[in-house]
Amino acid sequence: MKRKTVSVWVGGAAGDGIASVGESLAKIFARNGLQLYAYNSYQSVIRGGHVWWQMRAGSEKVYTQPENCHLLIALNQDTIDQHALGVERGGGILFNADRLQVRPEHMANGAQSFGLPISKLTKLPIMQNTVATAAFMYLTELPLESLEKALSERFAKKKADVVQANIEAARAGYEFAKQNWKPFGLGLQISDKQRLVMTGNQAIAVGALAANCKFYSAYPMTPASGILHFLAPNGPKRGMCVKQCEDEIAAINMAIGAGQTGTRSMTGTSGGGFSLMTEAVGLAGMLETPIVIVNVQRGGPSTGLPTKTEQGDLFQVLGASQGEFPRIILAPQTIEDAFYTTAEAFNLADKYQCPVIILSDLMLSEHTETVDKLELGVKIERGEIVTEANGDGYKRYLDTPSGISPRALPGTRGTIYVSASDEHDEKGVVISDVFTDPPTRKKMVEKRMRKMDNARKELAKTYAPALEGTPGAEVTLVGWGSTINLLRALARRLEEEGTKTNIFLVKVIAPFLTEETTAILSKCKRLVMIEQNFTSQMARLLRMETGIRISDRILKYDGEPFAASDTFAQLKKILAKTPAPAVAGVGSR
Amino acid sequence: MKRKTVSVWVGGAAGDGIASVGESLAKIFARNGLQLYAYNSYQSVIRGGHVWWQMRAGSEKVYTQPENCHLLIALNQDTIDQHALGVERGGGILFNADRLQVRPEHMANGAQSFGLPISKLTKLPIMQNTVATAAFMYLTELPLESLEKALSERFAKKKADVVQANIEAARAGYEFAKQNWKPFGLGLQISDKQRLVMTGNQAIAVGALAANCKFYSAYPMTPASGILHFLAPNGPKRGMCVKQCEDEIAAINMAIGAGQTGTRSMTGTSGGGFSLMTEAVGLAGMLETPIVIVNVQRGGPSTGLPTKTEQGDLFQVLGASQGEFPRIILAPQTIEDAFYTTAEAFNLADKYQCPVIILSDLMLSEHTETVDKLELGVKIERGEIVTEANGDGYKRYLDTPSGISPRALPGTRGTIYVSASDEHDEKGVVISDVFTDPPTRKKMVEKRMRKMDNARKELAKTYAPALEGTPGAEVTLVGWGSTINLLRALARRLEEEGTKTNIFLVKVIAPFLTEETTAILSKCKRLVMIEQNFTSQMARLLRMETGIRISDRILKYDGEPFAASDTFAQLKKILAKTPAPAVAGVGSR
Amino acid sequence: MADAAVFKSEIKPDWCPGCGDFGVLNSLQKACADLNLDPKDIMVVSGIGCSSNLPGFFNSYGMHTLHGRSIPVASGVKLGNHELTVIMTGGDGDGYGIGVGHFVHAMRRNLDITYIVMDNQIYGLTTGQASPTTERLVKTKSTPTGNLESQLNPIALALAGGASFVARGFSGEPLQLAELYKKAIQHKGFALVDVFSPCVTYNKTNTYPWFKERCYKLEDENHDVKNFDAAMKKSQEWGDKLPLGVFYANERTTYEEAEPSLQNGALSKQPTVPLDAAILLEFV
Amino acid sequence: MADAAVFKSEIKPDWCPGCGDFGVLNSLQKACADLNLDPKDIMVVSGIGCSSNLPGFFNSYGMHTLHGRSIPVASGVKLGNHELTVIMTGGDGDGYGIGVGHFVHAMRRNLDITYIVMDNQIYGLTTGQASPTTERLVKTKSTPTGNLESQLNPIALALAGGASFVARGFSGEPLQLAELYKKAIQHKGFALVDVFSPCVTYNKTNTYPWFKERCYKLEDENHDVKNFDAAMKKSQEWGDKLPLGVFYANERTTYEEAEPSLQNGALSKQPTVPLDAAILLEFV
Ligand SMILES: Cc1ncc(C[n+]2csc(CCOP(=O)(O)OP(=O)(O)O)c2C)c(N)n1
Ligand SMILES: Cc1ncc(C[n+]2csc(CCOP(=O)(O)OP(=O)(O)O)c2C)c(N)n1
Ligand code: SF4
Ligand code: SF4
Ligand SMILES: [Mg+2]
Ligand SMILES: [Mg+2]
Repeated sequence: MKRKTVSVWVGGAAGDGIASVGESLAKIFARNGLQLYAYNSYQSVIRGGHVWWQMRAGSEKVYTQPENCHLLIALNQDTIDQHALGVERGGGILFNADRLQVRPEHMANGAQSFGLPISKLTKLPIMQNTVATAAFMYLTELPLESLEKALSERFAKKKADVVQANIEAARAGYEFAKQNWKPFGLGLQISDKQRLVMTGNQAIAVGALAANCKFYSAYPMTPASGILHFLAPNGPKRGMCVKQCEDEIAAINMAIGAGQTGTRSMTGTSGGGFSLMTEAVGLAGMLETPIVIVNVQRGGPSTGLPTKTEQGDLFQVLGASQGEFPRIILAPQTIEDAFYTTAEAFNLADKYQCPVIILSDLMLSEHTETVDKLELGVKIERGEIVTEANGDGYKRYLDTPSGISPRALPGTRGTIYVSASDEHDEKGVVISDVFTDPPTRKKMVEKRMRKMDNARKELAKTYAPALEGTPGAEVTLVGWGSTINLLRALARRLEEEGTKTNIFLVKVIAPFLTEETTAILSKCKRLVMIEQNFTSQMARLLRMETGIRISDRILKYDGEPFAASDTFAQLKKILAKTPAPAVAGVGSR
Repeated sequence: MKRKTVSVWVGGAAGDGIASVGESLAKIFARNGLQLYAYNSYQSVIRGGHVWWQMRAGSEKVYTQPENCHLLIALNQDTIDQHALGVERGGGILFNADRLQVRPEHMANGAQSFGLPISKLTKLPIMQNTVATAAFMYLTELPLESLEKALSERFAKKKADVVQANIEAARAGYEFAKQNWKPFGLGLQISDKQRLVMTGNQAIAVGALAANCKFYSAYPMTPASGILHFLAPNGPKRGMCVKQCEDEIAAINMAIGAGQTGTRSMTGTSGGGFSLMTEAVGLAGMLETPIVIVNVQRGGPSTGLPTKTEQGDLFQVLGASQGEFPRIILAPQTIEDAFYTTAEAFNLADKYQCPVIILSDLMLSEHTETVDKLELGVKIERGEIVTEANGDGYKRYLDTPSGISPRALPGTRGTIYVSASDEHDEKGVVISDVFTDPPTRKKMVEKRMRKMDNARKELAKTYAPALEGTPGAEVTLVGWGSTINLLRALARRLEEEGTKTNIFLVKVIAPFLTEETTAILSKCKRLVMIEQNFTSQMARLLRMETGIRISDRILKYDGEPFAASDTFAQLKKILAKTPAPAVAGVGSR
Repeated sequence: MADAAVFKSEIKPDWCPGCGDFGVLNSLQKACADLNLDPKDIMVVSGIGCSSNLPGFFNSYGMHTLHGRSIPVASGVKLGNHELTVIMTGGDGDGYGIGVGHFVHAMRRNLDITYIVMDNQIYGLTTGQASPTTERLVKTKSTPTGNLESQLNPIALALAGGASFVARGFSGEPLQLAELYKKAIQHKGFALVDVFSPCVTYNKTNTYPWFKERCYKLEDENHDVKNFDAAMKKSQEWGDKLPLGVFYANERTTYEEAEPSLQNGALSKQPTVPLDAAILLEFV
Repeated sequence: MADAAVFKSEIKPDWCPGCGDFGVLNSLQKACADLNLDPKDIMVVSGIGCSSNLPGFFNSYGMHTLHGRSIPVASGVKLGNHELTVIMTGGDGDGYGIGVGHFVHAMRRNLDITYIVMDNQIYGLTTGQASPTTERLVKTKSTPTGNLESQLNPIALALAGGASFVARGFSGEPLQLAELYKKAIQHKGFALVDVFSPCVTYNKTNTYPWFKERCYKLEDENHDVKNFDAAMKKSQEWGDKLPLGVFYANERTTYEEAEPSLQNGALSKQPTVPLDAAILLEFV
């Protein structure tokens, strides 16, 4: 067993309370100064199915969920049957011995059987999770008090005796473990360094609040609902209006309406909801209304795999809506990054007066991780805003060198204008009805598109493309979004084996940072694309934007996140082959 | 003046009846054995604005609308002011002399003034169009009887005296012209060869009828409404149910429902409506329901320029809907091609059980042209259909080597199944709820995507990419869709100047015919992309799919179609420059 | 009379134990058996939601489509093959929320299809947000301080929208429910059956006992199902008294009866024939 | 009282001569003048259609949005800055066709906004297809042998949907129309004014004379605007007698009044402040 980290799996059916156990453990780890990374694998069903919480914690930064565990907390037999062999030698299975069985074949890989006689330890069978968690505390040498605190908090809104009953069950479980088993001696370095425990969705939500976003409209959709669920109770207290709408079409159009008034506005959804938002993405582009749209990708196509992760919407967001207009698309990578990127998205939306899309994925949005800290005092730039103008003089869509037309918020004396989705002139008067006017049309297209020149320059500074890891490496792993952690882990392993490796992630998807990216990638020795879809969408985009074709690809599209060791094996196989001859692109003939 | 063709412009305000004059003239030309090409420039207004019908006719194939005209039929002063200088030397302006004026400056380019004293020739001012058309007949030496016939047909449903009054006005106009002016002596070679006069939208509609499409659902949207307007009266007589829906979401979902029953189904819209259809495109992909979707592109973004042409939706249709699924996208080029492509789209949809998108543009769909003939007896292939199966054995989503699972239509004994938008197994049972099943998921993704391997092979035969024109040319003009005519015209002009030129059009947009296209384009000496958008979408797609980067581009995005001579000038400028050095793509490192 | 078991699929419903949707399913199976329908002549079309999982548990053709789109898909199915018995099933969010636009138009259109809404006044599958029928001030995951929107009244909406058959059932009254389904299926035209189908997991307000206390049957009151005004008045009852049964039933010409292209049998069964050249006369 | 001319924009309306929408515009300008509103405090939001071109001709802030989406955009405007007077304008296709889902939910939501529908029973801008309010059997470009769907009844739908103010005007009755607008704008909550606004180009059935012959005023009949049942009864009149006026008006709490985040003034006017670190307590 590796030292100084602990890996735990909690498994059961939906409705068994796995998430509660998992979340309690996460808080307990964090409060004891440990860092953690957790992923919950579940299905689109309310009761039943198989929920599987996978968590690793340790005193150093932890990057991925564990592929094996020290302790398996099994809440049903199915969990034992499916996962017992994933317990490391010397580890163990914690289970309710009244109802479940660990048989010799379950221990074939060296796991111990830690049966808990629940009915003897507590009167209420519903306490089994508490008992098991307490036993876990003992085995991993974590203080029982942290569990007691977590229980008090969890049941704070219930009657006092619920808290009491849970605490008693915990003590009984702890005591039982102490009398029957020995701690694992994992050597976890407990400290009082405090960290935050959060998901990507929560980081996005807090990022929006930090940016002074005051309007969030959404329609529930997994895996984006976490944003709504966090903001619904927490937003209004901070002056944010949180509006659940009748559908995603209403959600984005409301956000556009609010955005038009000068209120920072955001909407969030997953791919199917984004499909419905498509038309209005172009509306924001044409009206030049600032708006932030979060698309948390899940397994597609169509309803697909609602609770599984995928990176399959790249071309959907790139192409969304008819015609051409400026849009900014950013793919955050980590929880911190999700926070800062979201906050910055509002600055970009305000400055460039266009839709900004945050392309997250289920893995990033729903996994739980410890975060050292978040700087809540983010920079806030509202872009060019006119505060008083002479009525005749104000042109909402003034053609400027930057393409950016200073915005007047409705209610500003002397600035009356109409924003129209039809093509319009600088004043906003439509030119599609009585006289179409080709030169004006051309001017307005160019004005709008020109905004992206500056945006590109700014983004190339804010999010300068760069290799992470050994310079001049033999191998560069390329990816985007949540797989950054996987890429880091793989790079570390390759380095350990003596292969110099670095990683490259595409963060700014549009406007693409072609020059910077080409400069970097064209100097790399060997590129391997790793992404979570079937057609290698990012490799295709890279070829379109840079001409660089990455034909070595590791793709996964079964809904489960990459498993590091499995992926490592695939990577090794690829690297063992001589690289395919460079297929030269053909230029400008 | 060039001989043997005649160019005519008709201009006025919306509501002045320009389209009627134009359509009458088109029928008259065609019935006299002439070929023609006409484009109507109009705006998004019901009355007023400026409508401008531009038509060229001759005894040989005509490829574009005229940039200048022999005769301008002006129905309002604005038309004279805007277009008089476009009349060729020796040509003339026909106008109502009671209301309008042609002044010397209007004749600066050598046009003659043909004022018609309407009030003297007819009692009803509304007859001015008929009088002017008749005078046109005289000047171009076309038989008055063809006009009389056209008038009888046009007003067939009105009272007999309406027809009579029109015919009298026509005769008066003809007589007046005869007494005052001389025919132009254009030498039009009248014959009795009969041709069809139709628009691209009509060709699409007839293509669908020929394919035995029995269900068309749509929501009105310019420039796709022509399909609905043709099918609403003509479809039901031929057993087609034509359904106007409450919105485009309903339109596509109804088509999917009908498609599921085995009824060949189509829906049609423009980019904004397609935006709303996005989610259901993926539904058809996931359920593997055959369906044909027509997207007629217009000026974007958003409401944009509803009556203007553009090729701006390429990435919208390529990326439409979350996740990955097979789709076929075809861009027809000419009116005949629109007919045959539409008919074939149904075969492809049935065989590959996926959505087939026909990507047209306003220019193609709304321009009028003579067509030699259409072979109505198109090939009909319904794909693999199961007619009786043993209940237990039938698997709707059977994993086959081709990826195609034989389809059973509802009602077929022994084949009961559910089609689900959630990921499902071969039987159709969803695997997203109780147990997600990564291996099955993987298998089903691969099964679906594999269908495109065969589709690609078939398409590479049916629509084999090929150069048109001089082999081994110095210059290859690249484009897609309706600009084929422009490309041909430009190639002819370059050839006339001694530059060997050919053209290449991308017809199959997805699945992209990478090998064939690369083989052809990589051997071309100099490539120039010509397309009607700002970001050169097709050039970007080509680079993504083939690595070939075309940096010489002629782009137009003001809503008006390319004007051949203007484009030719731009082309010459480009060709005068030494080609930019080929920027080599970088492969597989 | 067929056996209701004929309509059980191989898949065990995965709803939470006690979910009202079990009752909805069972009664529908009974109704179809009572009507002697053949599974192969039925198509059940749903959207997305717990309730929309029903087609997977029902032995007939089925389409499990998009959230809110069961109505247009089912309408296409009916137009594509009007010999099929077409039933739509879904939730209140699916049908009265995101899909309400299609609902309104379907009633005007009056295709001969039956719409069963499992109205649990909550978004079940997405774990408990407010739905259009959630009562005002009720706390849900998305309205932690209470829902600010008034509850949508599906019965009144259906009546105002021109539905030719409007009924309400309760999964706690399975026999009446089956009868309502039979009437709805036999009714020629668009038929709505709104069903109180409690979500035992996320709706702690509108529970079985809550309904049991309040529900009464219209048939016990001599309600005249052809009287629109009376139906509308009944539709306004909410709170202490909740009427169950047929509010309104009044047949009128269906869309299929009036649509010219459907007069020679199902579209899907038409033989393939070459297009008559006469069409080209339109272009000469 | 301001001058109606204040609300004329620089752009001359491009509707067909005689189009009913001229009357709608003029009466709205008069109403806003009578109410002494300042153009800078008004936002008019429309969808797409002939009628939806109105904001361009009206001197105030305006948004000319997407077909069918005026309601959600306007709702966002109101929530973003509820100090603005928010008016939505559009057509029957826009509001009762593609946009009817938003309409249904807006009524439940009861934001203090006014919705003016220029109901010409046809799709004008797309040159004459059937709309949801086109009468049955009427021939249009898309229904050459007659429309097969029943006409949607906007008044009944609004009542059933929970609108707190429901009225109907006629552009041939400009003074009454202006009064209806004033009432609608002053009404606290969602207000619908459905306006018979004849399309002289494409609707040859429901013309000015047709309406003139049939319209009568509710105010002449002592109609009780607080009586829901009476309003619903009146809403059912169609054919020989077409009531104009306020069908129903009954204020209830608006969304803005109830929404906690709006209690300190307009969202758009809130000062920028750093987020309080207390939020992080959620994560420890
Ligand atoms: C376009 C889209 N938006 C959102 C969702 C997420 N979603 C799935 S089911 C559902 C609501 C379910 O509520 P209801 O229809 O009442 O069904 P119930 O689960 O309560 O039976 C939602 C919002 C989706 N699948 N598609
Ligand atoms: C998504 C979308 N679909 C279709 C259209 C085309 N369209 C523009 S206006 C209109 C209907 C107009 O009817 P109505 O709202 O009644 O307005 P009117 O012109 O009669 O005043 C349609 C279908 C569109 N602009 N957007
Ligand atoms: S969550 Fe509610 S609606 Fe869904 S299955 Fe459970 S009880 Fe039924
Ligand atoms: S088409 Fe009809 S609605 Fe449109 S402007 Fe003309 S009269 Fe008015
Ligand atoms: Mg529900
Ligand atoms: Mg209208």
